[in-house]
Amino acid sequence: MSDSAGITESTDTAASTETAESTEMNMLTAINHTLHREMARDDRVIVLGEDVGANGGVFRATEGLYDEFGATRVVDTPLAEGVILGASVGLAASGLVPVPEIQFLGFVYQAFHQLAGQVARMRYRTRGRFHAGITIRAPFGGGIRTPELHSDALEGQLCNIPGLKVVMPASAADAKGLLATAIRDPDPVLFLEPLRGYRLIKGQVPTGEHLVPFGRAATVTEGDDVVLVAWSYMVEVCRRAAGKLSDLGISARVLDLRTLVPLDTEAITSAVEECGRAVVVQEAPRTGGFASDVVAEINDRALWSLEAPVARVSAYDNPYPVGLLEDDYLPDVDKVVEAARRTVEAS
Amino acid sequence: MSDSAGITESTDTAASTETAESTEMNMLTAINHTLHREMARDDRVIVLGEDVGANGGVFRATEGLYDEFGATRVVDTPLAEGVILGASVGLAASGLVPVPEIQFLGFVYQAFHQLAGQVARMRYRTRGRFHAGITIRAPFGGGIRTPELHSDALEGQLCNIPGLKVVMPASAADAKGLLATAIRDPDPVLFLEPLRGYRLIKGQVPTGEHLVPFGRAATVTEGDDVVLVAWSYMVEVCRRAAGKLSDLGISARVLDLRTLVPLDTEAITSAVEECGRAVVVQEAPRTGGFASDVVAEINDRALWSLEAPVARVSAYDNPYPVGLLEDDYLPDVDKVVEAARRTVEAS
Amino acid sequence: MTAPAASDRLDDDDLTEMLTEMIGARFFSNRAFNLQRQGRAGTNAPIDGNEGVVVGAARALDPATDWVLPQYREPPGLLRFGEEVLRRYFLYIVGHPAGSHMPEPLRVWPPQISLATQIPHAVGQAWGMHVQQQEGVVLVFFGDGASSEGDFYEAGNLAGVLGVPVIFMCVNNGWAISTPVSRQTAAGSFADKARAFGMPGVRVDGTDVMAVYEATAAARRRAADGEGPTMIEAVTYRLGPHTTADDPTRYVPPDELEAALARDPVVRFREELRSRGLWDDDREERAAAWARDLADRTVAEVEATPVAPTDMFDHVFAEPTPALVEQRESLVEHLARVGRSDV
Amino acid sequence: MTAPAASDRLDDDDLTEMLTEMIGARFFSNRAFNLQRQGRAGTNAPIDGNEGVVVGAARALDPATDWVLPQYREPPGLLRFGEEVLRRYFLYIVGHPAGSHMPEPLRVWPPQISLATQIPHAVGQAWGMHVQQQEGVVLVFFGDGASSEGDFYEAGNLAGVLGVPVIFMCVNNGWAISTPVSRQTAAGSFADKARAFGMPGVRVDGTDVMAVYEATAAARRRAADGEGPTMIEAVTYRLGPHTTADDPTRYVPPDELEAALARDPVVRFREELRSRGLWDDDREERAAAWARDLADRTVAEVEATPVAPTDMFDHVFAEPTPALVEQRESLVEHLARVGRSDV
Ligand SMILES: Cc1ncc(C[n+]2csc(CCOP(=O)(O)OP(=O)(O)O)c2C)c(N)n1
Ligand SMILES: Cc1ncc(C[n+]2csc(CCOP(=O)(O)OP(=O)(O)O)c2C)c(N)n1
Ligand SMILES: [Mg+2]
Ligand SMILES: [Mg+2]
Repeated sequence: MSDSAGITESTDTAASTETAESTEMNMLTAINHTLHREMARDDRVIVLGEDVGANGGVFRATEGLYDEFGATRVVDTPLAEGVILGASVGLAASGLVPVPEIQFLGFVYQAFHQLAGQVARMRYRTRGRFHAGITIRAPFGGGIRTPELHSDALEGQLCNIPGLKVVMPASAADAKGLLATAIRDPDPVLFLEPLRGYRLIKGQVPTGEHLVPFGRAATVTEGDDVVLVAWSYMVEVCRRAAGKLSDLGISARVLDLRTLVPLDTEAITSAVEECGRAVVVQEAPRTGGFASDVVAEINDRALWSLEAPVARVSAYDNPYPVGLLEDDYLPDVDKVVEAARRTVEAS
Repeated sequence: MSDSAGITESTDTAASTETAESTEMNMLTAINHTLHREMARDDRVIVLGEDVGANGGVFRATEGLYDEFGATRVVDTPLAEGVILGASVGLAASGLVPVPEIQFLGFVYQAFHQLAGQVARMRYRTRGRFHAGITIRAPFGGGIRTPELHSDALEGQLCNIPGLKVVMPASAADAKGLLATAIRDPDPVLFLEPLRGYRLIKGQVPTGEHLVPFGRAATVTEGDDVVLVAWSYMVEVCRRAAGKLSDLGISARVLDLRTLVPLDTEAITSAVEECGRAVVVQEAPRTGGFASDVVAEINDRALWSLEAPVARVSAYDNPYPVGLLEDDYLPDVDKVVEAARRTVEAS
Repeated sequence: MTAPAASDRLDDDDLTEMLTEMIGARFFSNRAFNLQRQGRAGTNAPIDGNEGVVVGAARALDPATDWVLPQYREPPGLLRFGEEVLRRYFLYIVGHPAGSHMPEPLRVWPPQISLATQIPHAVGQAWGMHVQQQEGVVLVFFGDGASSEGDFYEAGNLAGVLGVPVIFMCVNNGWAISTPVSRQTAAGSFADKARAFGMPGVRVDGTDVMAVYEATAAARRRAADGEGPTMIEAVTYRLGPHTTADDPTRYVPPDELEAALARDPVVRFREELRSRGLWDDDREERAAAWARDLADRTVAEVEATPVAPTDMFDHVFAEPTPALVEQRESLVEHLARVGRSDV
Repeated sequence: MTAPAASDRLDDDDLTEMLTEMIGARFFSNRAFNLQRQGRAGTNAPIDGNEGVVVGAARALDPATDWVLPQYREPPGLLRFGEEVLRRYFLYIVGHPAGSHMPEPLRVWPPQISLATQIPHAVGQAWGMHVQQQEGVVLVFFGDGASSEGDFYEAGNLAGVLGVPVIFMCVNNGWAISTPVSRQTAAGSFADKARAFGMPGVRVDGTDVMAVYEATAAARRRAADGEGPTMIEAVTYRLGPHTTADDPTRYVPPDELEAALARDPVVRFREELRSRGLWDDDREERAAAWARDLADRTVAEVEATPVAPTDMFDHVFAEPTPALVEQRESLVEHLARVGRSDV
């Protein structure tokens, strides 16, 4: 993990940032800091979930909230994801702003009926009367030898659920800016946190008010031979791949989608128009993964700009494997470099 | 619905069919007939679910099974989808062949943790010791004014779950041949039945042994200007669209994918190579829908054959709407014709 | 915070209003059934047999402070919360998107199709009201069938832990479509299930509207006094088909149904009020006329309520995403092309 | 079908074997913990405090006919079902895909990470055994925390309705990670929850291995005699961290832990057997040596068990789909390219 040092944040022109003051944080600290700020800012915000209280969350993302805001606003629930999300619908109806945590994204399956059938469509069903302004935080993602269902990247499934916003930050500053936007957003947001990035991804984070709007991709690395499209931890993989590609004389642009719903199709389109070649990198299985949607959007909007088929680098179509196999299962720098090289060499 | 009369079945060369004898059935009858046959053939087969017994299922798909095979093999369960699928895992482990029914596909959300986390990965997790040879039948699909969550097309989400096969017949004969294959398949299969087709889709069905293999698409209508790729009830929509397109002088081929996992990429590729233009039609919302995967496969395998971007005709990215709106929400013949026309006219 | 003393005892007006509501509930539900048969409405679930449970429970609540979460069979019995409930009911069954829009100040949630999912919502809402010290309690209806879903148990358990002001009203009408209670659970009663949550469980005759009222009023008092949740099992019998799409003769034993019809909650309460001298043919006539007029007026209004196809794009999010804007445009264009630009 | 009479009474050999299993369980679990600390294994959950529950329950079962579904904390205590359990346990914690492959004839399911999902499996298996008239019963372990999941209730309710031969073993060790039982449920006890399913619920001291044995043997008798399911709550206390990743000092009250340590199930049972003259230092030494040797041998073997990267494509389906075949090829090609063609 030594090559992770000094990951720098892209400057985000779209963000609304109070002051230039910033400090270095890792992604976990940025999330914790933002939860503190948002709870202090709006006393309707309530954090609930398994072990979020005295324990501060199993990764310490909610550390200190219990001491600062008390047992009424930081609530350890019984171990039942369905009712964590289901009760959040009711809490929102009562006027509160719930920020439930699902301890690991894989356990949102236990709550899919509430997520997809209820949370996502309360506004639609009730024409706004009982909208569910809920931010669901959940860590996911591989590479750190977690037990089963702790790592699975489910965004492909989540993006097919109308009514949900799906937010997947790749930098510490974005983790802050997007989480603050999510909590203030009146709609349900899935805020997915890459486990591998919690401590590994570091960067300067504005200390004051900092909001990053949804639906605006960020260019992390400039380049014009090929664009590497990614989100969440895969942005970091692509950033490193771009470094290696540059040694091979290939200038790779890295585009961080940041939010999948809403999707910044304009940024994708213009990157493809400018580079003519694209690689989409996802941590999820290939079939049904969101990378297919990115390819389909490119097909719709920039097909004639393509000088080669868009390459997808994905995990494979097997269930997330156990620890000894996961490094080979996941997209990594080598796989991305190879896909980009082939794409550039293809006619 | 008058233009539905006389829907004919494509002849399926890949199918293994005992004799040439056949009789006309609608899709519902074909399913019921197949359940009878498979239960008679293998006494390990057990049907379970809500109202599948004396009531014969809310659509009568399980009609007569209770009388013929008794309360031990045709079991009305309590109203709990999670344990219907969860218990099926255990039933399979004990040596039985469970064929659970989820009354409407939208309620598989209540069982997603069992479906995606357990059923789909029992074989993988246990290296075959406790594989879950389960066929999950569930109706879905719009156009018949059902209440909420009865119509939603969720295949995009399901195909992103490694370890599941996803089968979506579009004809009465295939309903028989694919269901028989599913029940005999040692892996978990989602067998999704289009509500609108239950009575509307009719055709000659072989009365004897009839098995249709997974992973083989069928050409429903020949044509070479454009290929309309679809599955389940959308095949019927495309068939009608092909008729209208032929009036416009456009020769449209209709390709019925039949099973999404496994996917017949060869059939897609050669159809695109031969037609040069493609429209993918799905009943699901656009974002995250399986149509994106078809586009991505075309990108991978036949990009240089394309004379126009692949068009997607989908439902929209809103939750499935109420009755007065659903006809405008769903892809229909006009929308498919228009998409195909534009695709053919595009340069 | 204590419950208004006034509602502890029912006066004669309450009683006649309740019977009127029960008569109305059955009438409205029957109208919905007929509309479906005429092709003017979608699948719907008749209330027959549940009138006493719904009207009795509603009478014990304060429409100004308390909330109700129905399953799907109760709405025509909830007019105590406002006649607007009826308009929404008919909008709902004709398939109009406004049917699930319960406008302010109605403290009634829309029907819930995904069984038992409303129970966690009720607990969450009661929890939120509790921590914000809002007055009022929450009552949630669910069926004997719905009680088998994990959501019921997860919500009951959470309500017990938090001690929030919620009333679980389990409407045991003997059936979940074709599944009888004996196949639904081996528990001695649904009220027994409250033991699993550490909350009191009471069983009441659901064909006796007054008994339902009493039990609900007691539970409301407990909740409002900060003593936490209660579960009530109201035992009644489904007197009609499950829905317009169901054929109960396939599975309901005729003798069982006959016995239940002899305990029809509407008939029972009518006889009770007649015997108390509070009801007569004239009253009956007036109640029927009221229900008919209201139904006629409401259905006419509802059937004249337009809806544009593009309505489907509204309220997905507070602000539509670019994808939705594009898709809306493509639908508008499509409609114009097929000559429906008027809509 | 009745339970073998022999197992109704434990003889002296049973007792010393049980203590040996308990000592071994703690030792193996501790070894796994250390392997994690040395970077040789993944996250794992120490058994400390649960030994009496696991060993007592296992002793009441017949490994030739009965099945066990663990949660994740029990495996090192299940050697009565075969030493192979230990090999799988270590394979599992080092992240080898064979760790969840419990080979024939082991009647033990692999660990379950998705809490409570194994309970429906147990009910389904018992159901299937019942209808096929297979001998034997099914016992499923789950924690106090897991009992809050819908799966527990849905499965309990179904088991009650079907009357199948399953034993629900709720291991109440006071905690679900940092959440104490008082925040998990307001029910009087977990055994009380059996009322919701119409099945008997019994509460037993889980630090007393003999009490657990007795309760399980009684439940097994009921199940085997066709009298249906039983729920047992075994009350113990988690004596260590939740897992290798947990810091219990953040939330466990020290006095509570101290009191629990005074009732350590291993210590209690050792003292009991010493007082009966069945245990002494020599026995202790031999038990420790057995455990150490077995652990050393097994870990060495496990760490020498190879796994190819392409193994990940096996067992997704009985036959791989074309997509998996393609993807496997692409991985093989990739490995060759990066110079790992040897694997
Ligand atoms: C989660 C879910 N599963 C299945 C259904 C289909 N369904 C609709 S009503 C019903 C029976 C409900 O019975 P009960 O809860 O007793 O209510 P009742 O109809 O008797 O009022 C079923 C199975 C559903 N709507 N939701
Ligand atoms: C469905 C699900 N939700 C959350 C988790 C995360 N998690 C793992 S163990 C645990 C606590 C389990 O407590 P309990 O059931 O009492 O078992 P114990 O650890 O005490 O043996 C939690 C919350 C999980 N594994 N599965
Ligand atoms: Mg009922
Ligand atoms: Mg515990």
